[in-house]
Amino acid sequence: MSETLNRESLLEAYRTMRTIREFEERVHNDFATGEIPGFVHLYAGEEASATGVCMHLTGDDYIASTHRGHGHCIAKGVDPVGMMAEIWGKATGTCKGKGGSMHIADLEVGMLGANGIVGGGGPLICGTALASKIRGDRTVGVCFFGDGASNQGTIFEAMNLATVWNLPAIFVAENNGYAEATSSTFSVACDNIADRASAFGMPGVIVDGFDFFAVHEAAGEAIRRARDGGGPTLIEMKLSRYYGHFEGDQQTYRAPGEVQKLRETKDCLLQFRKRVTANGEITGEQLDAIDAEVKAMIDGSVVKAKADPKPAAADLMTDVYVSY
Amino acid sequence: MSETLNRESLLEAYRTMRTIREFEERVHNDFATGEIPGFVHLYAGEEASATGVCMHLTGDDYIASTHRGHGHCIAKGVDPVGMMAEIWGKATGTCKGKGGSMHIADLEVGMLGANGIVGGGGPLICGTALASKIRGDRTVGVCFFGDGASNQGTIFEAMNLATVWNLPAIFVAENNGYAEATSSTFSVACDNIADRASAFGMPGVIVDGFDFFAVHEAAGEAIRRARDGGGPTLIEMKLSRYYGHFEGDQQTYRAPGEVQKLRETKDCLLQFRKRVTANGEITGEQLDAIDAEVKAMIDGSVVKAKADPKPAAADLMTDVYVSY
Amino acid sequence: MARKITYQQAINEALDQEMARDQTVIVMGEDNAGGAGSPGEDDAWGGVLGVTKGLFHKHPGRVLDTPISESGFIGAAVGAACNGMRPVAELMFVDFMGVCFDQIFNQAAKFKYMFGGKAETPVVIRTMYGAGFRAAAQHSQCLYNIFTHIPGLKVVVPSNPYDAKGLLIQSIRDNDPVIFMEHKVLYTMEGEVPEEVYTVPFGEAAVVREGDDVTIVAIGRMVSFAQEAAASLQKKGIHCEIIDPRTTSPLDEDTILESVENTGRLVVVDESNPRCSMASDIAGLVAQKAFGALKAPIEQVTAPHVPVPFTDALEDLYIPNAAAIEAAVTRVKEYR
Amino acid sequence: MARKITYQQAINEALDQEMARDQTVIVMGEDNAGGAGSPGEDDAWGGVLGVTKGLFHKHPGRVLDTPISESGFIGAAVGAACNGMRPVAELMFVDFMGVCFDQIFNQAAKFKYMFGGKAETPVVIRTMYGAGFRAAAQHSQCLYNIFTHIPGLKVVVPSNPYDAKGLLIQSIRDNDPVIFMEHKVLYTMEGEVPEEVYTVPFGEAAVVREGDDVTIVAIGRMVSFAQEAAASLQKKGIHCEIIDPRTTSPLDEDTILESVENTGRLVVVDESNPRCSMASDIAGLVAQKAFGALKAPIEQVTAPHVPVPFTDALEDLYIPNAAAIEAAVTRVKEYR
Ligand SMILES: Cc1ncc(C[n+]2csc(CCOP(=O)(O)OP(=O)(O)O)c2C)c(N)n1
Ligand SMILES: Cc1ncc(C[n+]2csc(CCOP(=O)(O)OP(=O)(O)O)c2C)c(N)n1
Ligand SMILES: [Mg+2]
Ligand SMILES: [Mg+2]
Repeated sequence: MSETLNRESLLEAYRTMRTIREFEERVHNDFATGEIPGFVHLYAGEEASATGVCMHLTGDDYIASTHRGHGHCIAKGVDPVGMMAEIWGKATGTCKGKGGSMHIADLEVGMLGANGIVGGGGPLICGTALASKIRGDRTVGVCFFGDGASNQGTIFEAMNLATVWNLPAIFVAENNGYAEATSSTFSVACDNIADRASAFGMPGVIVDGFDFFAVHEAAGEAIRRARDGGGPTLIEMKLSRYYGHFEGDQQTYRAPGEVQKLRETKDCLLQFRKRVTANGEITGEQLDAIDAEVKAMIDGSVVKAKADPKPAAADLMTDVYVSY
Repeated sequence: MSETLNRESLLEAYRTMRTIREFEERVHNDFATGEIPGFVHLYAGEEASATGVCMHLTGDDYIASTHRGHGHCIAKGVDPVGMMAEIWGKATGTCKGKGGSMHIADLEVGMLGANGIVGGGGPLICGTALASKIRGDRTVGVCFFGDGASNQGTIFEAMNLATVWNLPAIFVAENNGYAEATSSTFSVACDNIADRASAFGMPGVIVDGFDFFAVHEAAGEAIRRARDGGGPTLIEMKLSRYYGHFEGDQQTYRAPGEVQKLRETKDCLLQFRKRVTANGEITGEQLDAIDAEVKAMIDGSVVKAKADPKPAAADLMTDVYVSY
Repeated sequence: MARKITYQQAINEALDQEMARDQTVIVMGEDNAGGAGSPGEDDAWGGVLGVTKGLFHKHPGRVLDTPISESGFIGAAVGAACNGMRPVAELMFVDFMGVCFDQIFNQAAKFKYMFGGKAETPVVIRTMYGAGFRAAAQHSQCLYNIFTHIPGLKVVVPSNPYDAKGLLIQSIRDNDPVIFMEHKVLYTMEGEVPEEVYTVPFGEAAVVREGDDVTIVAIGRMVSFAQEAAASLQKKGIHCEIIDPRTTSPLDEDTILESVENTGRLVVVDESNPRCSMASDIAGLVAQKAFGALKAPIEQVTAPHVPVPFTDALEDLYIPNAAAIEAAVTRVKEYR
Repeated sequence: MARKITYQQAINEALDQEMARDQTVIVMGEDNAGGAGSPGEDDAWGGVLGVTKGLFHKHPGRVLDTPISESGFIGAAVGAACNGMRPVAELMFVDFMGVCFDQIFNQAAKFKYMFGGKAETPVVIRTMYGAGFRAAAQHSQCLYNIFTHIPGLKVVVPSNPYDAKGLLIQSIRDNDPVIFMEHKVLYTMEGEVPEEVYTVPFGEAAVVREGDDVTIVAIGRMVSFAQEAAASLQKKGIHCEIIDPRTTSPLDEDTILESVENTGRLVVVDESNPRCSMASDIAGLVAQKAFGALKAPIEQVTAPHVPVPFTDALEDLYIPNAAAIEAAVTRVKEYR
């Protein structure tokens, strides 16, 4: 267990993962009632990845996220209450209701946005990292992307550029096995996404993305190297999503029982709980208490989101240069 | 020496390389007089690559080329007389004077076009190869591209797609060390472009691109495998261009004497001549005779190009669907 | 009574019938089967909204899933078109054109001209457009004006199931690259569609409603809004003629000009952002070629010059609606 | 007498002065230094036509060569703009926008709106456009209409050295993404340019010539052709007012409308292809907002709806010229 993970950090990590899980389960349930508009892609199952990476980051570091962005947002410090209001399309949302699930961003905490364009974040994070490098302030940029995105030209170009410019950038491929209904065994022409690192002159690491501790350690090393001027790293997280590609997906492309089995054997929260309570450092009751607090907070966020006002008509024409 | 290279083949190879060289030297000289319009990128120095690859191809196989396309055209069987007229902007040109140096194409001989967009040919050749595969006719597609292009997203995507679809496609990276004034040691984040093959699940080969025989052998193997359904290959040719990026380039980014040394020690025509005349199989006189024939043909093409008419005004509006 | 099917079914049927008729027609796109390499169903999706569902098993080997590499597979469709195929490639949302536009506008569109007539590129790019799904700024755009600007491309914007089927069959048979724009909100629209194979020709507008007072030219989903407005205006004694261009390139100029020669008044309705739009294109056309007949300013009813907002409260304001059309028609009718 | 320099030098000077003033201004693009990793000179090129020449050594560490990865480095410029920089990225030819448009129109342009005002993206994309270099179909397009269509982007089309400098400085200081369009044929144009730093504001058209008979709105290189035509028409007693919008987004509608209110006649000159163009955009604007003043059809003088041909024999016919403008003005003037 890395030295940075004292008791307090462990509780924080657990709280973050639980917050993501609770947030997503809640959106899943509320979507089913038909009240939540648009396309929603849930991160449930992948919590250890966002959490283990973002624990190494400060508000001055940047991340770029994907269509499946809720987990990255929460882990990077975006307020879940504002996020819930955003998903419900309310004026009090993180983006005033203008962005929605696929475009939650908060630059004040270094969250450069979920992204509706697969692979869109790769170049962007090279840019924040370039600024870091020019200023010499030891900040870094992390680009999260999926197995499907790993075949997009923007991601390849970004990885090459990051090495060419020796940028403090970390590429985190979250390989959950599917891009929509298409298997990564089909779409990725080599065995592991991490194997592509050498094509771009950077180290590549494969990590069990269900294991918070493995994620935390691998990310820590990569981020440290980047801060020290050692350049980019590609980390492949092997993990899974518990729900469909988006809400409404029937998932007939998956094997029967596939998710159930993972939930029972690999779940990041279960594994974490087992490990930290094993030596008595942290008790099950402490974790239960966090669960309860998180649940109350998320419940409250939904109550508030439902009650909050929608944007006013005038908001249609603000936050953009308008001319015509 | 591969069994396919009988005496006749050797003479044919020499004639092709000499034709390319003569064509390019002539365009170089005529450009200097200011008579040739537009941007012209010469292939002189790289002849062994186009020739050694295209000797394995028939008119039903396709190639996709680049802005530096004259050599690929000639090797694939496009008529140099039409090409010269094209470069001079004449109605008798391969493309009626509408395309110019950067857009010479002749689909009847399987030449899918020079391309003004760096990396543009990668996806296209996946397409011709997909058609080959669906028809099952054992034809293949070859994409030529440069070291600079090797960093373009389209090329990465195309290599991945070629493996995913198991296409009869061959990717030929002509690494001449520079993309315009930028060194490939800067722009390519790994040591060799061929090292990228594993990231796309295909074999990668490094070939001395000055050595016609090495090119011929490597290309033969890759093309045979593709015809047999064995999928794509990436071949990196290490070679050099003798002239500037385009005509007019002062090349101050190159080392003094860099080209001169290569011309004297590595030149593909010199090497070829030395090797085939060494055992007396072919005599210097035979090659000299080819040189003379080629020179006469190219001279004639210029005389004709100069005399030929330009397109008529009405041609502005043909060869495209027009509506307004 | 004639059979009624949805816009989505009409598109599926057109693909199915053309694939059956012509072995060179192939279909490709992200999850167009849906399930490549997956342990479960191998045609689980049939496209993100199920438009290509069922084709995978009916036409073995000719419906291809692709990696998320739009430049790669759209370009491959173009290359295959140069080598004897008639590919129908799906760009899931037109908003994604920014990662693959080069293969469309610099390659497919220009080959024939650049190569002096030596190439044909019979490729169809099917793509979903339009607002109304709460899909926000990167999944709701129109963008057909961008394709319309490009010489060498043909652009098709069916407004109903009948046209969708006939225009798609025409698109597949056409020898030029065609951008086939499917409005996501129209997928569930029902209409009479013959089971037999038929084509709707390019460059022939439909006069959806006849009237002598004001000409309305409306595109895609806006046609039904124009009809709604016209029905309401009828009650107030204002008789609108509604023209649906059906293809923006080629554009049936004659039908539009003739109508304005008769009515002297024009409202153009275009869901897209206003600048350099189809609305302005048609307004400019009429201001040049039917000026003598014009009795009033040409009104353009479009979305505002802002991205598409997520929340329904704003998206509903963003999309041009029947009330806005009615107001514009009334203004031009009352203009003195 | 005031100093004369070229359009190209004016651009270089603007970059130089802003880089000196503000350390967050960085310049990047293919061979913007020219020579990265090469054995010879490390700033061998200064851009493909030398526009950024000399900046590399004057501003160490802030002029970056890039791999040929336009999505990568244009997107990086956008990302850097979100993190405190003011990047000026060069898209060598605007024709290459097809490989990187997503980072411009879905990312940079939309962040502020999508994020509810939480982002600023002060990025400038300098790019070369236009025909006349015998550079053929993939290196000669205009395409500013495409950027003008997109909400969130500002689009600048300087027609002379003075404006080029002042508008570029304004572009760098602006907090929105700006597309700065440089006409390659204008690089050698000379004009009076103050040495001191100054800005030319966005959305303020220049009235290049005053006249009461016909309004000509001309864009970029077309301004000088309009002047040529106007000089010739003057001799025939036809007095043209020439308006150079200088920025197509924002567009100075008022100056155009006021002029047409006075002249009643309009010719729009746009080098680009005609469909959904700036020509149609301005024609549509006037047909809606100054209709009452119009005495004649609005003429659009544009390139034809075909790709740019290579050979001079055809390219010279492709490009709108002074004679075409003169003919159009004469037609609208004589219209009854
Ligand atoms: C450029 C682009 N192409 C396609 C899509 C549609 N799309 C959205 S998510 C997705 C699958 C992404 O898969 P992956 O990268 O593995 O992420 P995951 O959904 O598994 O988290 C696709 C195809 C898109 N949004 N953008
Ligand atoms: C998409 C795109 N970006 C940039 C250019 C400008 N350009 C033309 S050739 C070239 C260099 C290409 O280098 P390389 O691929 O190594 O080929 P080489 O010229 O060495 O044969 C560049 C940058 C272009 N034509 N297209
Ligand atoms: Mg995935
Ligand atoms: Mg090179």
